[in-house]
Formats: sequence, C-alpha cells, structure tokens
Amino acid sequence: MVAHFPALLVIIPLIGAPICMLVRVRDWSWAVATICTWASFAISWLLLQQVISDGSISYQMGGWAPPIGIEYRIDMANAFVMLIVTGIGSVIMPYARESVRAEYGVRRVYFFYTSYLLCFCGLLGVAATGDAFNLFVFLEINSLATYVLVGMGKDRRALTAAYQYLVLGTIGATFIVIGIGLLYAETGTLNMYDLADRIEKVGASRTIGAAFAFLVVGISLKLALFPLHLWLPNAYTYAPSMVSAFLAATATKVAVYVLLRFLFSVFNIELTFDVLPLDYILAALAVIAMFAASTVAIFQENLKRMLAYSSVAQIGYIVLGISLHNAAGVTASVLHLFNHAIIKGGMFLALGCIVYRLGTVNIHHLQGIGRRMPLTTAALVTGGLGLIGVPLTAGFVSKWYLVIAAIEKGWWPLGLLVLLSSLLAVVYVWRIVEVAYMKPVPENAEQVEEAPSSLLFPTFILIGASIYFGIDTDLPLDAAIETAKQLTGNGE
Amino acid sequence: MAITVIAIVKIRNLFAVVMLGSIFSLLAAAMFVVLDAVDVAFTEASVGAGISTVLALGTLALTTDREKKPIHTKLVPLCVVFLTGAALIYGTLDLAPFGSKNAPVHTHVGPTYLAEAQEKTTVPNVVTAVLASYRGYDTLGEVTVIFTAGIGVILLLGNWRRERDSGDDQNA
Amino acid sequence: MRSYLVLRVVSKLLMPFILLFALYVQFHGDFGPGGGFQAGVIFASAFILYALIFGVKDAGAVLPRGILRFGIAMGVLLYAGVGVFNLLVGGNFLDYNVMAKDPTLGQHLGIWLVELGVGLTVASVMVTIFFTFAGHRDRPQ
Amino acid sequence: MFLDYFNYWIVVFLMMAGFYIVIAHDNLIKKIVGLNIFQASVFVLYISFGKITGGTAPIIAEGFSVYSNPLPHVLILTAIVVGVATTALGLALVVRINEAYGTIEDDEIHKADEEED
Repeated sequence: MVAHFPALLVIIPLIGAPICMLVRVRDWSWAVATICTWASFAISWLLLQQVISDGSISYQMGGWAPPIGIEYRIDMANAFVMLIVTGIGSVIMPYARESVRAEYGVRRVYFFYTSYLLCFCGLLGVAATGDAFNLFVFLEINSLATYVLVGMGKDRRALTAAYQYLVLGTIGATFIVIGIGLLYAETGTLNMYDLADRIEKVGASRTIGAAFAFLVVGISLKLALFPLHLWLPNAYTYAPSMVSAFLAATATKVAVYVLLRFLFSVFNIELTFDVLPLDYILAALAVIAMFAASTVAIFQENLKRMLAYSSVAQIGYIVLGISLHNAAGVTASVLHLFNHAIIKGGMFLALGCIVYRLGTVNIHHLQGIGRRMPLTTAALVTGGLGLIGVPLTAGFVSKWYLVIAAIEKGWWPLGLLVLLSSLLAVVYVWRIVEVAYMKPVPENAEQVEEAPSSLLFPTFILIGASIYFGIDTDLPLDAAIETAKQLTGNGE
Repeated sequence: MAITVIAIVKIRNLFAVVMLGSIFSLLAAAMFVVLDAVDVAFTEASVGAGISTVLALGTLALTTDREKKPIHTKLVPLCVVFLTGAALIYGTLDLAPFGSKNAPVHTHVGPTYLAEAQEKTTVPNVVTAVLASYRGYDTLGEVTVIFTAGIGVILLLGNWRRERDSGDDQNA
Repeated sequence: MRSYLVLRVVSKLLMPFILLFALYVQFHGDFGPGGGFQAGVIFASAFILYALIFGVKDAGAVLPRGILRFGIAMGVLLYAGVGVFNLLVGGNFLDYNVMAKDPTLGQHLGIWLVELGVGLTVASVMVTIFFTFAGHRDRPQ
Repeated sequence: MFLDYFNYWIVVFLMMAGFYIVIAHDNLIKKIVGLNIFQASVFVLYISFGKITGGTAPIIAEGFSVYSNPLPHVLILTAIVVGVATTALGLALVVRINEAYGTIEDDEIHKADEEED
C-alpha cells in the first residue's frame, strides 16, 4: 500500500466527493469530508518522511512509463506544499461544521462539502503531478470548485466576485494551456522532467521564450501577483469564512509552487534568468505589490478585505524571494509560504468567529470587540503581529531570511524595502488594535458571547502554530532549505 | 471563421451573438475534420455547437437579449491583445512548418502510441486508447471537472425551496 | 408549446433512434470515432429534446432528479473504482493490465468500463444542468 | 515560409479576437461567448501541431500508414470538456447575477455596488 501513497493522496478526496454527495445527511457528509482530509494529511506526512529518507518518489499512473503515461513525482518541494495544504485542511474541517451551518443554512450543506473536497483534491493534484497537461486538468478542478465555493457567499457581491474570478481564472488557465502547447510543439513531450531535458537540448528558441512568457503570465494570474491580483480581494471578502480561510492559506501557495516548479525544474535557471530579465521584472512587481497592496489595506473598512490586500502584499514577499533565484532567496520564499499560510489561515478563522457572532467584520461595528470577545480578538491580533514580523512570531523568521538573502545577493536596498513595507503592516494591524481595545463598547450593542469552542480551538491551533514556529523553526526551516537546494540545484 | 468572429465583436443582439458563436464552433469542428481529428470534431460539434448554445439560449431566456452599451473600440484592451498576439506569432516562428513530418511532436512520444496501442489494448482507435488508458488519469480528472460543474450549477440554480418540501434533505 | 402535434409525434419517433445512436457511439468508440463523452452528450440531447417539446415537468417525471444525481456520482465512482480495484489486485492506479488474466483483455475491459463511467456522468450532468436552467424560471421567488 | 505558418497565424488572429471580446466588453454573456472563442481557437492551434501532411485520422486500419498524432486530440478532448464545464458554471452565475442586480452589464453592476457601500 505504501507504494501507492502518491496516488491515494489525491484519490481519497476525489472518491470522497461523490460519496459525500450520495450520503446527503449533513453531519455524515461533513464526517466524510473530514475523514478524507485527515487521511490525506496522514499520507502526506508519511510521504514527506519517505522523501526525506529515500529521495524523490515516482509513481506511474496506469503503469505506463513516463513520458508515455502520466507520472506523479513527489520530491521535497511538493511534499512540503502538500503537507501545508492537507494540514490547513485538517485544522479547518472541525471549524467548518459550525461555521458553515451558521453562515449557510442547512439545505445545501452536502453539496458544499462535495465542492470543498473537489477543491482540496484539485490543489493536491496540481501539487503532486509531474505532467504538464495533467496539471492543467487538476488546476481546473480546483478552480471550478473554488468559483462555486466563492459564489456561495451570502452577499450578492459574492456572485460578481465569483464571476470575475471565473473569467480571469479561465484566461489564466488558457494562457497556461497555450504555454504548454508551445512547449509540446517544440519538444513533443508533456512530462515535466522529460521537458526539462529536451528544453536543454533545444536551447533558447523563440518558441520556448514565448511559451515561458505565457506560462509565467498565466500562473501569475492564478497566484495574484500584483497587477493581476484584481480577482483576489473580492473573492476572499465575500466568500464564506471557512472558504476564505482555506483559500487564503492554500490556493495561492500552490500557485507559487507551480511557478517555482516551472522556473527552476522545467526551465533551467540560466534560461530563466539570463535570457529574459525576469528577475528584475519579478522583483519590481513584488516590491510594488508590497507597498501598493499594504497601502490599500490600510484604508479598508472591511477586515476581510484588509486581510485580502495584505495577502497580495505577502505574495509580494514570496515572489521577491523567488526573484533573487539563489538558494537563500528560495529558502526564504518557501519558509514564508509556510508561515503565511498558517498566519493568514488563523486570522481568517478568527474573523470567521466574529462573523459567527456579529454577522459583520466592518471595522465600525467592532468597537471594543477586545472586551466582548477577548479570546478571538487576542488570536486576531497575535496573527497580526506575525504579519508585521515581530520577533518570536513565524513572520519574523521568514522576513529575516528574506532580508539576509537580499543582502547576500548584493541587492541590499531590497532588504531595506522589506523592512519599510513592514511598517505599513504595523499601521493596518494597529487600526484593528485601536478599534478593538481603545474604543468603548457602543452602548446599544447587543450582548455577544465568545465564539463556541469548536470555532475557537482550530483558530488557536493555527495562531499557536505561528508562535511555535517562530520560536522552534527547525521543521519548516529544514524543509525549506532542502527544497531550495533541490530546486536551485536542478539547473546547475 | 474570421468573419464570424468580427461579426460577434460588432453585433449587439445577444441572440445573434450566441448563434454566431454556435456557427463558429461548427466551423471549428469542420476544421478539425480537415486536420484529421474526427473525435475532436465530433465533440466540438455536439458540445460547442450543441450544449453550450442551448445553455446560452436558456440564459438569454432568463435574462435579456440586448447588449446595452454602444460599442466603441477600447484602446487598452486592444493594446493588450496586440501584445499577446505578437508574442504568440513570435513564438510560432521557430516551430516546425505546418504539417511537417519531422516536427518533434511526430518523432517523440506520439509515434509510440501509434506503434503499440492496438497491440497492447486491442483498440484500433488510438485516440480512445490514449484517452482511456495511457492518459486515463487525465480523463478521470476530466470527469471530475464535469462532476464539479454539475454540482456547481445545482448549488447555484437549484430549486431549494421545493426540495425541502419534498423532504429531499433529511436534516432540513 | 403543447399543441404542436407534429413536433410531439416526430420527437417521440426520434427519441429511440437518438438513444440507440448514443449507445452505438458509446460502445463503438473503440473502433470508430466516439466514446463515453460524445455518447453522454447525445444521450442527454435526447432528453433535452423531450424536455423542449413536452416541458421540463414531464421530462422530469421520466428522469427524476434523484436518479440523475445518483448517475452523476456513480459515473465518477465507477471510474475511480476501476482505478482502486486495479490498485488492490496489485497493479498501479488505473493499470488495467491486471484486471484479467490476459493483459490486453484487461485493457479492453478497463477501457470499456471507464468509458461507461464517463458516459454516465456526462449524460446525467448535462441533463441536470439543462433541467436546472430550464426549471429555474418558475421557481418561487 | 509564409504558407508554412499561415495556418498558425489565422488561429492567432481568432484567438486574439476572442480574447478582445472577453476583456473589452461589459456584457457578461458576451464575455462568456468570447471566452469560448478564445478557447476553441487554442484547440485548433493544438490540433494543427498534430497534423501530418498526407496523414489520416489515427484509427488503425489497413491501407494507411501515415497517421496524424493522436496525443493533441486527446488533450483537446479533455480541454473541450473543461471548457463546457466552465461555460455552464459561468452562465449559471450570470443568471444569478441578473436576479440579484437586474442587469448583466459589468459597469452597471459596479455602480450598484458603489451605491451600496
């Protein structure tokens, strides 16, 4: 059975989805979804151990040897990313039960969990596959499920957000298909590792260049890199809380992984960064994202929207690390990917608790929330400290490595810019603190209790993890270093 | 095909636009036949010209069939489109000429299917063999995509009130 | 639309042929163009035609929603189930060679089964989507 | 030279026309139609890669020895299905948007949202 883990990881949620739809009883469908998520988490944990001890694993779908058949290739990079995805999913599922019931009514719930499982399965499929076209197929499973989940929000703007995401996401996916098609026409293969070999032989032709450009633009749309981020704030703001948390913590992270995979594994580094001035372009966009999105975040009234813009800014940090394209930079990126997933996931869960009690996250309605829901607010603010990068939080560790990497590369002004943009994060987190603790509770405010423990507990697991990994950095750091070694070593 | 597309850009009556879109699909299907892809042509004709059109017409019946705004050429999108098109044409310049036997597509991977598919799967239609066996996992993904779309449409448009009355969901 | 006698008779006459053609495409996909997906669409189009002529309500009586939803889920389960079965009897996921004693026979069986799964899901989803769109208009506001 | 690539360039033109419809138009249904055209053109591009001059459809039969490459056909079959799934979902969203806003023009929806804020 162990040999089949790479397939099972993706297949379990895939089979869980129709079962979830067939059982129809709300709690059972929730149970099916939870069990599938936890099983995937266990498998991805075992896979990571296996990769650490034995190196990368190849699994041949249908028993056809690649490049004839489709191959799953698990190495450090995707084992780590899948661990993040399944881990976040596992924490969120217990939360989902109450939260979904409150925000969502009771009637469509089993379809909701079906969509969630499909979304989950799509993300894992994208991360696990070693075949370029298979990546597109699973990307679309994930995207379609995401459009559905976003469209389930209560506000009517959720519908337009989903539509906007659908159009932009499909354009992105089509760009990726064009890129893959050009690569295929030039090399005759779809397997990523076979592609890497053959691209090296072909060298820098105009077709490869164009394919590369289309792939990067398409993936950037999916990961919401600065000028292409327009779909993200709306989608995160109006989606149900549990969906916002799951998406914010995982979807863009997998897109980052895909970018890493194509930049470093499929195209070799020399081609990527020497022929095209991509490092400068990415670095410039990343810096703009860090500043512009953080500034916009400061002026948001809706806290979910504020966090969404903050996500765009955080993606800027991750991409900045990639643009340095040395081992230290990629380490910082992967580390930040992990830390940001935990922090943002935790913060969106905390906001979900507030929505559960108050029905709104507009900053004007949250005066004195620190006294009304002390635990939730404490979680939210602790997460905010992580976003700023205060020492002893996970956010500090990854920003530290990012600054070091920039200096190592000789781009020390970038390190300075990272610090400066963190000040902007101080401003928007301070706005939350000010409203939550400094303002009096409005007199006509209705009595609210603290969120129920089934919501609070998962929130605290993620927030607690963000502190824990700020102090004991071994696990993510080792994984990040290994990943970076593997990715940057491929092209040399 | 080019004329159809330009007409779609210009015409404001959405009914006509949808019908032209359907014609476009049929023309694409004809082109697939010319290019030896009979399976694809079959699918494109039934899906692009059939199902999609029926659905679009259904949507028109539920909404409206006039595009309100007068159409004027917009500069920014036009620039974006030209840039993308130029990049694509630039990309095709290094491709093997159309129909060439020596293109990498025809020397790597592809011929293996043609050479061994019938022997190993007993299916003479190589497209079916590759679809269901060699790349069967892709097809599983494809079925899942359709499944997702079905779930999504039920969730978005389903008649939930009537369903509760008929006791469809035990927990309702 | 209920008064168009010619349409009603013609469509009733056409129905069996369309369904037959769908089955032909489904099972002849190994030898000629076609396969589960195309067959599913044709199969669905027969019911869409029926719904257009006789109204969605009557068509819904022929194919109740419960059966359709069951079909949607079963198609995916059948496909994935074939894969898991192969995995249990010792092959890789979706490795049809191990399904029968003779690998080529196993391949043929596997392809036949998964095409059936594809056809089932596609037909049910297409009919469901159409019914849902068409039934949406008269839903209580 | 010109004839060698003419087929590709026609496809590029169609593709870009579809892309233009998607990003320049405000009407939500027209955007979906544009998306369809954009994708269908990409499909033609893929199938063009697989064509061999003088080849026939890849169904093994006696009397033919040159077949076009089946792999692009398979990929595009999958992509067509993905396309129709996206279309169905997009149209369902359009119906719901029309119910919620009473319009399917992008700019009018934006106006309605701004008034609400």
